[in-house]
Amino acid sequence: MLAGAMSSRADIRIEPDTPENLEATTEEELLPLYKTMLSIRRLEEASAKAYSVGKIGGFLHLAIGQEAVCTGAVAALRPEDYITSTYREHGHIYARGVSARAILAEMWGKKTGVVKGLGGSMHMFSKEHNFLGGHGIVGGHVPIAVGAAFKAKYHGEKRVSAVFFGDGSATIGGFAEGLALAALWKLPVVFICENNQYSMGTPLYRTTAAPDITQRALAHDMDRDRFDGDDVIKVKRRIALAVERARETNRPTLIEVRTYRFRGHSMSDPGLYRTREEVAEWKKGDPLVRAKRRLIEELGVDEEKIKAIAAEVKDEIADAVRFADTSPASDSYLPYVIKE
Amino acid sequence: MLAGAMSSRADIRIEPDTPENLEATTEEELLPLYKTMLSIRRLEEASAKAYSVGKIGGFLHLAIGQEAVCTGAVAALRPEDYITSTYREHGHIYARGVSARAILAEMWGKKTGVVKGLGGSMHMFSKEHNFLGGHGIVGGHVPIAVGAAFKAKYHGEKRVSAVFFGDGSATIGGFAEGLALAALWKLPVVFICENNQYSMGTPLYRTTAAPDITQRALAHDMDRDRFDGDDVIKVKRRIALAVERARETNRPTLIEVRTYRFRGHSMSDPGLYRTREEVAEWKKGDPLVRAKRRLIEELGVDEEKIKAIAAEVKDEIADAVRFADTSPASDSYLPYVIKE
Amino acid sequence: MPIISYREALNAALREEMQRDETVFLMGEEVGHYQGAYKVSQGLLEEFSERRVVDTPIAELGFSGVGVGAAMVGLRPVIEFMSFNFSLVAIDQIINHAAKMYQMSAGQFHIPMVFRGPSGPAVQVGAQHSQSFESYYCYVPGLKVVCPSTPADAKGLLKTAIRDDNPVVFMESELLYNSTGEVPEGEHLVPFGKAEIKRAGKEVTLIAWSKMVEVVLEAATELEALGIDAEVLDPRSLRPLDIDSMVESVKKTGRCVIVEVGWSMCGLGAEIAFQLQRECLDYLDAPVERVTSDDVPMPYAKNLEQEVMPQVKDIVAAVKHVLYLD
Amino acid sequence: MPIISYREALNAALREEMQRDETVFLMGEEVGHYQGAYKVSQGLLEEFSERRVVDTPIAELGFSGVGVGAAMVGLRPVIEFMSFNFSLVAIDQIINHAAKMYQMSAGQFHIPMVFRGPSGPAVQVGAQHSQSFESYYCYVPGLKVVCPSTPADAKGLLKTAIRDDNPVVFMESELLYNSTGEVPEGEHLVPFGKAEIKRAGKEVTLIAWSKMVEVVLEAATELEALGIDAEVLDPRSLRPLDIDSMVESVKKTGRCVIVEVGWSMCGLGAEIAFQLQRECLDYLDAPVERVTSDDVPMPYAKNLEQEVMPQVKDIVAAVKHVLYLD
Ligand SMILES: Cc1ncc(C[n+]2csc(CCOP(=O)(O)OP(=O)(O)O)c2C)c(N)n1
Ligand SMILES: Cc1ncc(C[n+]2csc(CCOP(=O)(O)OP(=O)(O)O)c2C)c(N)n1
Ligand SMILES: [Mg+2]
Ligand SMILES: [Mg+2]
Repeated sequence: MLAGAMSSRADIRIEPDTPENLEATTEEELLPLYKTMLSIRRLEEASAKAYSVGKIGGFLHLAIGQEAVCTGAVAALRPEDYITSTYREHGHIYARGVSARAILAEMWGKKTGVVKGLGGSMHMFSKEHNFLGGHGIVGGHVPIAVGAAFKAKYHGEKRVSAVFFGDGSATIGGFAEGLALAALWKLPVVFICENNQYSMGTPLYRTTAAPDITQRALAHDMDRDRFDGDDVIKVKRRIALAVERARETNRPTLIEVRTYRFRGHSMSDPGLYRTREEVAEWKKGDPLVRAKRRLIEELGVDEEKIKAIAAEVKDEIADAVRFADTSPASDSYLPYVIKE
Repeated sequence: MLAGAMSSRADIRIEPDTPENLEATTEEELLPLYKTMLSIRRLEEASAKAYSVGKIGGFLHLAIGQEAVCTGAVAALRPEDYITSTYREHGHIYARGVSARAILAEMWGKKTGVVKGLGGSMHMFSKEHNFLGGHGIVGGHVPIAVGAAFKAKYHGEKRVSAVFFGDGSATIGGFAEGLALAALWKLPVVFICENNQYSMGTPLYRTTAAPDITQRALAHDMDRDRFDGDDVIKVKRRIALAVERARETNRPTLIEVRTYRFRGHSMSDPGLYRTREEVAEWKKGDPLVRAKRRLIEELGVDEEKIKAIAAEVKDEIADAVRFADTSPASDSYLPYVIKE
Repeated sequence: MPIISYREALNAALREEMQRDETVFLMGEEVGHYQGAYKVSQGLLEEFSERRVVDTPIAELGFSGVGVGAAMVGLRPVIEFMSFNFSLVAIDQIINHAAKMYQMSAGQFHIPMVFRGPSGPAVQVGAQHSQSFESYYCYVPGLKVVCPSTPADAKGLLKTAIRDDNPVVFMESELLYNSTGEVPEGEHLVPFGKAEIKRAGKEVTLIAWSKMVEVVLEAATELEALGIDAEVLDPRSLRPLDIDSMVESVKKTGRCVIVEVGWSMCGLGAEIAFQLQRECLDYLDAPVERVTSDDVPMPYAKNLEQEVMPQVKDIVAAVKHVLYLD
Repeated sequence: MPIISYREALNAALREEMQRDETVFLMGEEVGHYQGAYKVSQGLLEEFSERRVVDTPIAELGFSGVGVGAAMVGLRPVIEFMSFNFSLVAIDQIINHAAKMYQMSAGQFHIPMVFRGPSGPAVQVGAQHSQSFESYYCYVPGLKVVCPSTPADAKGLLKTAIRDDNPVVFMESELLYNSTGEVPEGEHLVPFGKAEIKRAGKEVTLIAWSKMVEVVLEAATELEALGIDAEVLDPRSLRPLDIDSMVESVKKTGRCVIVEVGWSMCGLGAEIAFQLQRECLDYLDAPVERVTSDDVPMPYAKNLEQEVMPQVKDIVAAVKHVLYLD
């Protein structure tokens, strides 16, 4: 017999099908996204400050620099779609609609927190928002998100499950198995790898043999896409293509968004493994700066309007900090061990 | 920024580089391989018989029909190379040089077994033969084989680690992680998937989205090869290419050999999930029949010579059965819990 | 009452609960087309289709996680492990995810889910396939753990497990699948946390679960012949654990032997012994004794395997010991 | 003797053993270029190069298995888990492979290997990062389990572990990394299976390991102020477990409180309690008592976390209880 012929329909990139003006936008669209990104940035800055004075404990992972990914992705989803994330989830849950108050109060360990001070920075959940966490075990949440999609298909709902994870999570078994099951069972999952170039102090080239994470999709003839995550509109549009494919055809997609965290892995990480120059270079692609520039230069938005937004955001976060400061301490963990 | 360009050097199939007469052979080469295959077949037939009368207990997984894979692969390796296998390992350890006596006595649970009756059919080991088991947890042995290759590279030995696993094992996390680490660290591993079309009763299309297992290599830009496993010479030659690449350059390869087990998954499986016709069709590719035909028709070997070999094999196995029957029972498990 | 096997009882529980509640589904290796590696799910694919009887690839971590996710959003998954030995590759989903979700989400997401399958040694299946991990799952708050020893309990406890709103680790015994007994038809629910007195007695309390109940009852018969009157208790659910019934029994008998097929160190029997001495030290006429498998990976050879596992004679010897008859 | 930290002591043990034996290597996440998530491996990459200090991707199951394989063929791997919470995704390699290889191969392949890293709660790291799995590893024949509580033991036990020919699960405490103490330079080996009396006393035996030793010693000081003379024992290695020293102490004091930071049900303390009542029932003036974390997934909020973990006051209360002073 002859050797099996090589054939694969997996080598699909979105690009060829991409509508011409994928990145075109309007003030109506971009301005609220800009505002969301700004709120996330300020919220995380406030967290960093609170951590340094001991109001927040444990691990605190900030996504400053990555705001366009969560913001754009969440904007591509409908409220009934499910979202599952890692410990670096403040932006995702905020973009989903949970208030800065509930998020900060959570990190402060207060009773008014989104999970009553039981979860902290890493473990936020909101059933009302179809937000399935906030998880601390690398890769562990990936099959969980696949399970949410399983249920959507089980009930014939046109509901998508989006899952966020880091570049460092693309090697672990839980991810590999979740990806394989979604492909095999044709489940409406959008796998979104936020490739911020590092897992803790380890650069991508030291965690994976091939630099393109989406090659993992080739094993399963799965659709894939890969792009830079500095423009929130592009993120939204590109992810929307996958979301709608999932919604309409149950086909999952593996997406890699290239991004960068401007700060350390967590608050205890001084980030000695990257040069100042490297960080500075990436900061040029700051998604906030870019969105602002587009608003002003491309869409002709008045700078005053943007300043007003900044002021609003400042107030929102200041209010949330006050709220967290003055909320009562978390007071019980007992009711949530076994459901009666 | 533009989306990352698509590029991959992984899409290497051995075929284009394959020497013209890869499958050509001689009597000197094929005859001993034929004999090995025949011994394995007879050995496993004897096991089945012994199982049916209760001389063997537990799980017994036969590889009847798959003999060309283990035989050809082991022939492509040097004695100092490591071999790690699953619970379906009788052929591998026999081809490696462990006697039928030690193998059968093991299954009989006798003191004279290759692991003194402690392992049984699923857990055979032979340090002398660099045979690292005989493992029962799907996927679990894959990183272990990678570890043997790690040691080979650590010491700068030109030593290869070959690992056998089934098609059903290509989805589990342990396999995914082992594969990824070998690719990342450039370790001399040859991953050999014996794709016998089923994991227990589950056909390939119900375990993996894409029928080509070697697509898993694409994630890591890893070399790969895929071919039918009915001709022992072809198996030997194709695997030898990967073995020598591993030995000389430390580059791992993922190989899928298409094969078929003529019997059930284990002795308790009546195999109701496949049709008689399907089994009959595959039996036409019986590697023993094929090798015999090549010996006689292509290489002009005297039928008498082949009959003599069959007689020798018959004696060998009969002797091994007698040996197993008359060996003393396994008598202690205590010395092997903690090494003092 | 009809007499059916433990296997059929489990099958009936699955079938009835799937009929009753459309959100219940079964997922695992070979559960559908193959009708179950041990035929527990026989006929279910035919009745409920591939939608609700889902064959999986060999990916325990993945499909356990799929179950957890599905449970979060309203389904009631029953996840079958072909053997609890393979739950080790999935244990992170059970312990770090299923057990903690309700608390981490402050009560927003609960996990109505069952992890089930055979557990403990079978016959000569060797070191990697003969283990008992009750104590691992009992250790973890947020989980319930159940080990039925009879067909009736198999059915009644599995039905209860499927209706429970928490993750339940449901450990069957491969060695019991063919055992038979009377099983009530239809709605038969056995509550968690209630031990059953399998045999009343006055001189010594024997505690065992799963397959070991049978062995202990046999030992009790032998003891009777020796004039020793043993009470036998089966806790049935291990978490919650009905320590009160055990305490009551030991207060009466003054002596206790706990029998389990797992290893000794940190087995559940140690926990029971700890609780018993705490609750009834003054009633104990002898230390609480335990009979377990030997402290070795399970050998393949039949003679050795039998030596390793708790035997009737070991139980009899332990009872004599706590009665100071040795 | 120089005074160094627990972290430095571990670092010294690694360095010395790597200098001594070329087959010893360290592998794990962030152990090399990052110098260790908790800086235990500080400076080792520089001294021993990437060949022997190997940064891994996040793939605990994979690299643990690589360790097992390397150990089979002659290396002596030290595998670092960034936290033992993550050992759950790798536990199959530890239990089904590392622990069983020596027996499955009838003594042909032994596994001289250490799995190490921080274990137990840190500060406010939540439900998935605050667990203690001593009892899981103690359960399994073929493994050794070690939990040092001081810098000197950290060094001496790690050196012993690296030289041991069996798989050793070496659980450090993140909360102790900065604690300091006298540590002998160079060849300092602490044997397994030898408990240390941390404080001699006559009225009650307190048993604790790892971080809890500190808490118990503090409680002992408070007890002294109350006129109660407590003996404190640290088993140091949990498997093998020096039950003889504990028995001896309890025979003297007649009372015992075991303190552990893990959960109660099926924790190692239950095993110790079982063994103690078996060996010295007649000497016990009160039941063996235990102090553990509450039976809940660890909450994040600081006040709740403290409530959950064993506190000095809980230990004092338990001691009063076994002395019938409450
Ligand atoms: C199974 C497991 N192993 C290790 C860790 C420790 N850890 C937490 S985050 C992290 C790095 C993850 O990197 P990446 O996936 O790239 O996500 P990022 O933090 O960059 O967003 C590691 C190693 C963990 N949480 N879980
Ligand atoms: C982790 C794990 N899950 C399940 C099993 C049970 N099991 C043993 S063999 C097998 C099928 C394996 O199929 P494949 O990998 O194709 O190998 P084959 O048996 O066909 O050689 C299964 C499910 C196991 N041993 N380990
Ligand atoms: Mg990253
Ligand atoms: Mg197969």
